[in-house]
Amino acid sequence: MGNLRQPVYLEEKLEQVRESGRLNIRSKALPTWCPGCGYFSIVDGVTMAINQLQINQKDVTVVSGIGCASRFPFFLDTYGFHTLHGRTLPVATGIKVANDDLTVLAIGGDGDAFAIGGAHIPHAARRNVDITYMVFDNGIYGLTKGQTSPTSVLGFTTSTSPYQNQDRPLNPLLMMLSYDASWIGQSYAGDPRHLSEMITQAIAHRGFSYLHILSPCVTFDKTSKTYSNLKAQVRNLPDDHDSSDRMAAIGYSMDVDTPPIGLFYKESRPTLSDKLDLIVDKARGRNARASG
Amino acid sequence: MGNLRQPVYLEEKLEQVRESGRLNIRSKALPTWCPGCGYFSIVDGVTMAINQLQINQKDVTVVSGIGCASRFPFFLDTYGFHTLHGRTLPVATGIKVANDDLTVLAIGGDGDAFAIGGAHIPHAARRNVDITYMVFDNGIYGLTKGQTSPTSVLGFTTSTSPYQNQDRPLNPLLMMLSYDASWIGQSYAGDPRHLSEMITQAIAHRGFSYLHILSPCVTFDKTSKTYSNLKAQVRNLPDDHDSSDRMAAIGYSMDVDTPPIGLFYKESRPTLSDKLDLIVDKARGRNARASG
Amino acid sequence: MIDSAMTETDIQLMFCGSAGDGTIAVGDIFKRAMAEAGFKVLAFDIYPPEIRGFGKCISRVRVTSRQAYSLKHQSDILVSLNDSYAIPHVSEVRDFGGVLYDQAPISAMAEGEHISGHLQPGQLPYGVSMREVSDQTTGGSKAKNIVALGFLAGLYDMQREPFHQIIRDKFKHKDPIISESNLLAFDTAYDEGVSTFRLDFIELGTPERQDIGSKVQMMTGNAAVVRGCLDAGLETFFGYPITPATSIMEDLATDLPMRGGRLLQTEDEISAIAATIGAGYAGARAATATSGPGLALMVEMLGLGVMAEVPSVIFCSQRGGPSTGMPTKTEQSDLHLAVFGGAGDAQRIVLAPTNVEGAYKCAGKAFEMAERYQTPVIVLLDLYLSNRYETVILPRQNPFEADSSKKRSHQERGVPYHRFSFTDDNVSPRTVPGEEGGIHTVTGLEHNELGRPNDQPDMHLKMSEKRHNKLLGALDHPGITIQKRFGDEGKVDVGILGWGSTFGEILEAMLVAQDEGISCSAMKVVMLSPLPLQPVQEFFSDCREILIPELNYEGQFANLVGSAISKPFTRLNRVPGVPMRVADILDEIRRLAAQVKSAA
Amino acid sequence: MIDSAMTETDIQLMFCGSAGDGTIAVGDIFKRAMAEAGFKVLAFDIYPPEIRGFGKCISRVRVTSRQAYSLKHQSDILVSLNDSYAIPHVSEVRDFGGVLYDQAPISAMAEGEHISGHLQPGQLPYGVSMREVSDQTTGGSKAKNIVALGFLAGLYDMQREPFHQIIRDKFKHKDPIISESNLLAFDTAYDEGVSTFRLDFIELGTPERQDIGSKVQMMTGNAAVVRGCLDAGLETFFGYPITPATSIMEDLATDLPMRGGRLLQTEDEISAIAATIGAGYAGARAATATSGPGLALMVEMLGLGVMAEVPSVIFCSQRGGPSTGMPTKTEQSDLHLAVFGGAGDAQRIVLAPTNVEGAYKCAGKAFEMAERYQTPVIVLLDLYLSNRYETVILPRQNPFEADSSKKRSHQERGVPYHRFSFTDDNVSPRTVPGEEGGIHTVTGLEHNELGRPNDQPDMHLKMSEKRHNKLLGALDHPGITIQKRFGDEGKVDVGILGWGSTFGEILEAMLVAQDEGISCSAMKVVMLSPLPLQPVQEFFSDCREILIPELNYEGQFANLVGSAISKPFTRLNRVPGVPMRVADILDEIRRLAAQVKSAA
Ligand SMILES: Cc1ncc(C[n+]2csc(CCOP(=O)(O)OP(=O)(O)O)c2C)c(N)n1
Ligand SMILES: Cc1ncc(C[n+]2csc(CCOP(=O)(O)OP(=O)(O)O)c2C)c(N)n1
Ligand code: SF4
Ligand code: SF4
Ligand SMILES: [Mg+2]
Ligand SMILES: [Mg+2]
Repeated sequence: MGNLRQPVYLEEKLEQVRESGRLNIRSKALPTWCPGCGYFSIVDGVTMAINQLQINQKDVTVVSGIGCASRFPFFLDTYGFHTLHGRTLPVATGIKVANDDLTVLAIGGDGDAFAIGGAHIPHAARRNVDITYMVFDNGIYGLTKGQTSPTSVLGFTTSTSPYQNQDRPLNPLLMMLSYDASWIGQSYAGDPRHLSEMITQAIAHRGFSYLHILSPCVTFDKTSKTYSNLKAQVRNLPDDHDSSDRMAAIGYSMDVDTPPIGLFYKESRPTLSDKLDLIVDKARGRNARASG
Repeated sequence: MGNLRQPVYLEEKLEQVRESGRLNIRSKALPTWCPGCGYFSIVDGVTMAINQLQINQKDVTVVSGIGCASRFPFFLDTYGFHTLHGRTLPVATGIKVANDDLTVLAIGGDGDAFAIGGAHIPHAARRNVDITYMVFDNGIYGLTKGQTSPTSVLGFTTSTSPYQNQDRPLNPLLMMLSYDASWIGQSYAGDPRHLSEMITQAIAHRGFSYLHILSPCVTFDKTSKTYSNLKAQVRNLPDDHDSSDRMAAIGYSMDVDTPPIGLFYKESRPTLSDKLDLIVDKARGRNARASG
Repeated sequence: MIDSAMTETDIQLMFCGSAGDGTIAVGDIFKRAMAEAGFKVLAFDIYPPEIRGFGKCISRVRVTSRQAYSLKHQSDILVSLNDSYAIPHVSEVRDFGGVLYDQAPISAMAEGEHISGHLQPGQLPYGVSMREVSDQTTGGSKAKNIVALGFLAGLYDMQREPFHQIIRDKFKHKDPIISESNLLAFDTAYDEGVSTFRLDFIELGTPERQDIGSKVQMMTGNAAVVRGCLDAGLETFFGYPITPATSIMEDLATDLPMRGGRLLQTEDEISAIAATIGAGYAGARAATATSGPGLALMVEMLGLGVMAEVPSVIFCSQRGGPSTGMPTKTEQSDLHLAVFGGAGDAQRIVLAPTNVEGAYKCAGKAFEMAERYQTPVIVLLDLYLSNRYETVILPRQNPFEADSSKKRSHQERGVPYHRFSFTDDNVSPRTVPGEEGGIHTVTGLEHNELGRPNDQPDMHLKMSEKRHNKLLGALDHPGITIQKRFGDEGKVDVGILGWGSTFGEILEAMLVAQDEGISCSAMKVVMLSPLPLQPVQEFFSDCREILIPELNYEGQFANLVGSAISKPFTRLNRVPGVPMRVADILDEIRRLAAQVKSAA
Repeated sequence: MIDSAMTETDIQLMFCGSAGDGTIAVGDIFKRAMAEAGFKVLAFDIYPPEIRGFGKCISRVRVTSRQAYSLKHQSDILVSLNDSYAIPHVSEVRDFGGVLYDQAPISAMAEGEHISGHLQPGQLPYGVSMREVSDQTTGGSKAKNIVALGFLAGLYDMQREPFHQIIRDKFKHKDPIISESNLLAFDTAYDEGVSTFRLDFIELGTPERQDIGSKVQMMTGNAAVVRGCLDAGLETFFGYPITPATSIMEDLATDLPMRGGRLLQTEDEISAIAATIGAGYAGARAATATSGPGLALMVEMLGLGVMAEVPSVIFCSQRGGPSTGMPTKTEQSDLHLAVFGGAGDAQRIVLAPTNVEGAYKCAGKAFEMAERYQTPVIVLLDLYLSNRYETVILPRQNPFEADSSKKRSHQERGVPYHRFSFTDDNVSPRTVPGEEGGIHTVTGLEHNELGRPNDQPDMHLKMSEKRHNKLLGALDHPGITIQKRFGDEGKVDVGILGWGSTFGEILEAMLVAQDEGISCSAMKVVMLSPLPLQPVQEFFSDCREILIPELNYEGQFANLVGSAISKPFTRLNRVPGVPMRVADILDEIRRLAAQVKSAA
């Protein structure tokens, strides 16, 4: 069955990583992604982070929208909710509000997040819902076969921009900074070590963590956010960047041509659950006063 | 009919302003707002701006969502579309795409804009749709009688936050800056002169203008964004502020305790219609090449 | 009525004035006092449209000794707090009914502007010195409404005590002097009332004895929903304000945290239902509340709830439509959307209570059903039911199951865990995140028993069957009335089939028709999806003619019935924005009865 | 067939392989060549689910001399480009049909993996040296599909020229050597085919003469929609990608700007419909395209379109549901949503073409109707219709009106301008921004003739009547078939009522049933809202038994019909994700016919 050689290869790779011991939380489902897609290394990064943080698989819930990126939950052996296009965050918020003990990862593509899902991000961020939101940014709609996305670069040609994209892409990191997200970082699929390190930190952060992951779509983007282009552009945030300095973070976020990777900003403040607990306390206190 | 004294007063006021000559574009409909609501001076500001810019009334289309603020179109004698809660911008975009010759004003409250309408703002801004978007920010849901809004301040008590609002308000100006809006300003209902001056500038700008208008809800907010509080807080942007300096604008936008009013940022770049025209040119060029 | 030893009470009052006149407030004091006195109360206020202004307010209160089902179209007494608003309503006062008004409102009132000139022959004018007494007792005209109330209470020899108590309560957060001066205003007017001539046509009897042992409560439909939610153990609520559902969230914002629950005002309705479904997936009892425009935004997510088989409860209080429509008017026109809103074959459970007590019951049972059948459950209210007050007797024992979910032990479930296993009742045992050995992923894609995407013909067919058939179980759900027949038994000439709040008017009309000797019977259908087909079919067999009255233009319930039952029936559709007139239903019943007779 | 002088052609091919085998590509070359040669073509491809991978592709092409209505369930020839995928489809090859496969695929193929061992008695094996010839002629195995095609063309004595032309065209942007080597591969295989034994059961006749003067075109349903839009003068398009509607936007992205039109990919479906309605309000012909999940998001805004009486056109290509469902499978299950999706009584126009030509017609007419009746018009397609190819004859003269709106001069309109004036046909003359003397504000609130908010009972009733009654005008809209009856005339035993793409299968089944002597007739309903009630009623009167076959679980069209007509009928519901089997419909027709006979 010569034509099926590639998927067999993927199965084998799955076995390999399983055998390496660290990836027992990969599910038995074969990722349906194209060979070479950046998303493969993100699965690795997530499994490594979960292992490293020694979180029990049953306590992890992965929530996603719709898109290639959003197929993610099927490939992990954790609880998962593959929801609707753009609705990752409110569903994840509901899960976290219902059960604080869960580690909730929210995952979506750039379209899922910044086109159809755009209304939800400011609110998840400002409320400081204690979840980790990872957006896989390939600057294109992968699953629907290559249309322009809100992060497509100027001049990019796609099936819906046959005369080149004329709209400035959004700047997700700057937006997150303006929304008061309490943990903001960037990484890229070409650097698995950095990726798993950032994912680990993001999950470990108590509050809303936003991790922007640059990841090539090898099938529908041959010119723009390719591995080689990204590799040439990406650079590390300077060592001396102070992650509590919001203005500095804003400055770095505006450098879109040579995107810095690393931790942009981090702040410690009450999570949504903390606040809801406080409200319960107040209610009970007030109640006690009223009846006492 | 003693009980009806107040509406009669409003009618009279309407007559007064009509007689003053500058307000012939007020419609004959009686604003249904509470006496003292900040929105009255915004109507004045808009009519003055339209007069000043000598735009023909038939060429103005006012689009709004749902809320007290969104009742606006009924009180002007121009074309108007009172749409759905949160959908002001996409409807306004459709109108502008259909007819470039129209002056399109988009109007909404803070809830209409930043809660239910939040998905649309980044895109109207980055596309640089040539409309003027005015958000009347009273930090509350007026029409539905006083619930918390995304710009309600911390600690504010409302019918849905009986134990005080615990969530940080959003920072609309900073968000607009992060979205690449090409004209960003702030004014407040307590200063009609400033208001009409800013509205005039906003309409005159070619591209997406965002004007944030602080305006008290006298009925449902007795403590927070009242006239007296706003008056004490608001200050002018320094004269030497360079409106092409985005970083400086970002800095000022972060001063939420003493909100600066004036023009934060302004940039000249192609509007959506310019870009769509370019696409038509490219398409026809390509077409000519193909058949020629 | 006059014959019976213990006078039977049935009297309806109507207060009418502008928003600033304290119209709604005085209606509120009156109905509370009546409930306190032991009467049954049914009351409904009409406000001006949402935006603040000077619009007309009407508060109608019906006071009865036995349960009433609807407001009467004609009131016994009209209290005018603003004549220009009240004049158009004089025609709604019955013959020999009374009209109270301010005897000397303001000097400048023009000819024809005073209500006294508009009374119809037979209606009794009661000029009360409202402004005057108010001025004298409180030093201002704000207490005019209290003066009117006092006069009324005196006129009908009502006990002063309940009124005093409620007035005191009302002003308890203010300067005591306000409370005292208002009581004085009340008492002064009371004395005036006592000494005023009263026609015996209107009489307040003795309330029934309260020997049920539990305090009777007066509450609105929305308040009953809140109580139902709390009694059913609601844990999380996500909502976005919208008339007429807002008060559900507002009340819960105070009450839910007292019980340790969590409420979040979301950024829109899509997030509200999404978070509700998220919380439901995580195992919490979760709900949201909205109205038509919000429900319209929710339908994509409801489809996910159907496909992923996640419990959720959605309260939808209908208002006039389409679109933003008439936010402060009532209508029953979101039924199509509730039943059919969603891509694909996305059946869910839809319940519609017919009265305040039913709202409590449906609210609580909705959680049981959502959990048991793993599906969204929509509870359809409407402005009329959400806002109307009724005296209700709530069970003293919590009638709701704390956990209705189908669970299996780790062993019974087997390995790997088949989240969507095919079972006899089509419900698969469910696990929630955090549970050992129950790991799975749910999706809005068609899937196999494991929950993996699968779009093969057989699988889609079997899963479609599963999703639809499991809901049939709800038709036998314990402790809730799915449908019920009232009136004559067996074969009848006219059957009236109804749903939602309009069923009160239907019952009233049926009772009158029965009194007139018409053989008739009424059936309420509480579960609208899936339809209780067999009982409805039997009802069709038993009735020569069937009438379906509803407050919408398209006959939305009639459409549901028609698509399932291939027999003719008569539709009665009204869209006034206010409750249907009992007389309109009665006319149709009479017409159909005559038709049956003439055909026989 | 064999008797007729000029052989009548009806042959169906099926190419099956993996995504990498060029399966869809070779099907495409074949159908284009056949269309070029003058045959009628009907073709439908099945792709793997959305995400890129290695799934199975099937390309079915039916070639006929007279118009065919559907694909046949059994193909005449199966071309296997990947045996493991093709083996399950061997049963779909008819008796004495042929199966082409690679004679010597790879050395390592295990026993039982080769298709030749799976053929059924009577099926003809054609082992072709696909890989070998491909290697020899092109230096690689990529041209295996071309080799198969060449062999086939040779086997059936097809003209080489159309094939050559299309192959050349296909590779025109590549190195000429690729084109040449592929042509060589084709020719080599062609010669092999010519010299191979051919059974006469399958025969390619002579195509009909093309004397209509206009070039016959082959296009998909979505391409026809695009053509319809362009011919109707579409000015603005707003859309968000979603399978299977995406290609409408993709094609328009190229074509619309060529005509000076504007296309915007919006941030979501809510903005797409909102902008469409905005553009419609501003007077432009505007449209959007989506599928069920997107339509679910649009329904709130559609309600605004209904209430504010603004024209808009929405194409919805249905896929398997509910929820994300089966994105690459076909289904007819968004009908409920299209007709009933929206709060309140929000009727709109819903059209569903039954074939590619109809898609063109409905697309164009939708703009006329939206403008004329000032309403959203939803055109329901489905994946099967969107993606299938048919040879169609498009009118040479643009059949669509450039402006259908009801306009009045400034004077006739009067002052002040009553945007929602009551008129005989319930349509009010409309102005658009920029027009002198036509200033008005529209709203989703209930309103009076001026457009001012008004929620009084009379006004709401009159406006509800206006909104509903004006749509009845669409039932007589010129130049479009609202419904049509086929087959036997007058009273018949069995009537089949159908809609959408499934009507092709219905027609095929009816034709066979007629051949079998069954008295039957089929009616297609193109306008699903408002329903053409009278013709449907007449059809019910004419048919002893009525059958409603549709590709959904709940019988959504049957529900519509049932709610309007109180007569019994039979439902036939299938949800395989692929077109309905003609045989299934035929079985039901036979059963019902027998029932009628035995009752007689
Ligand atoms: C409501 C809705 N609209 C549209 C779609 C179609 N759709 C599926 S995924 C997708 C975009 C995917 O792009 P992105 O989010 O960037 O993810 P990627 O595939 O690139 O990982 C779209 C438009 C859908 N499933 N649901
Ligand atoms: C879809 C939908 N959800 C909710 C509502 C109810 N609603 C009307 S206005 C409003 C909020 C108004 O607040 P804001 O936008 O701040 O305007 P304001 O009244 O304060 O001027 C809400 C929630 C609605 N009309 N439609
Ligand atoms: S289409 Fe692009 S994003 Fe999707 S799996 Fe393939 S490479 Fe990855
Ligand atoms: S409720 Fe508040 S915002 Fe609305 S009109 Fe009154 S004062 Fe203004
Ligand atoms: Mg993407
Ligand atoms: Mg507000």
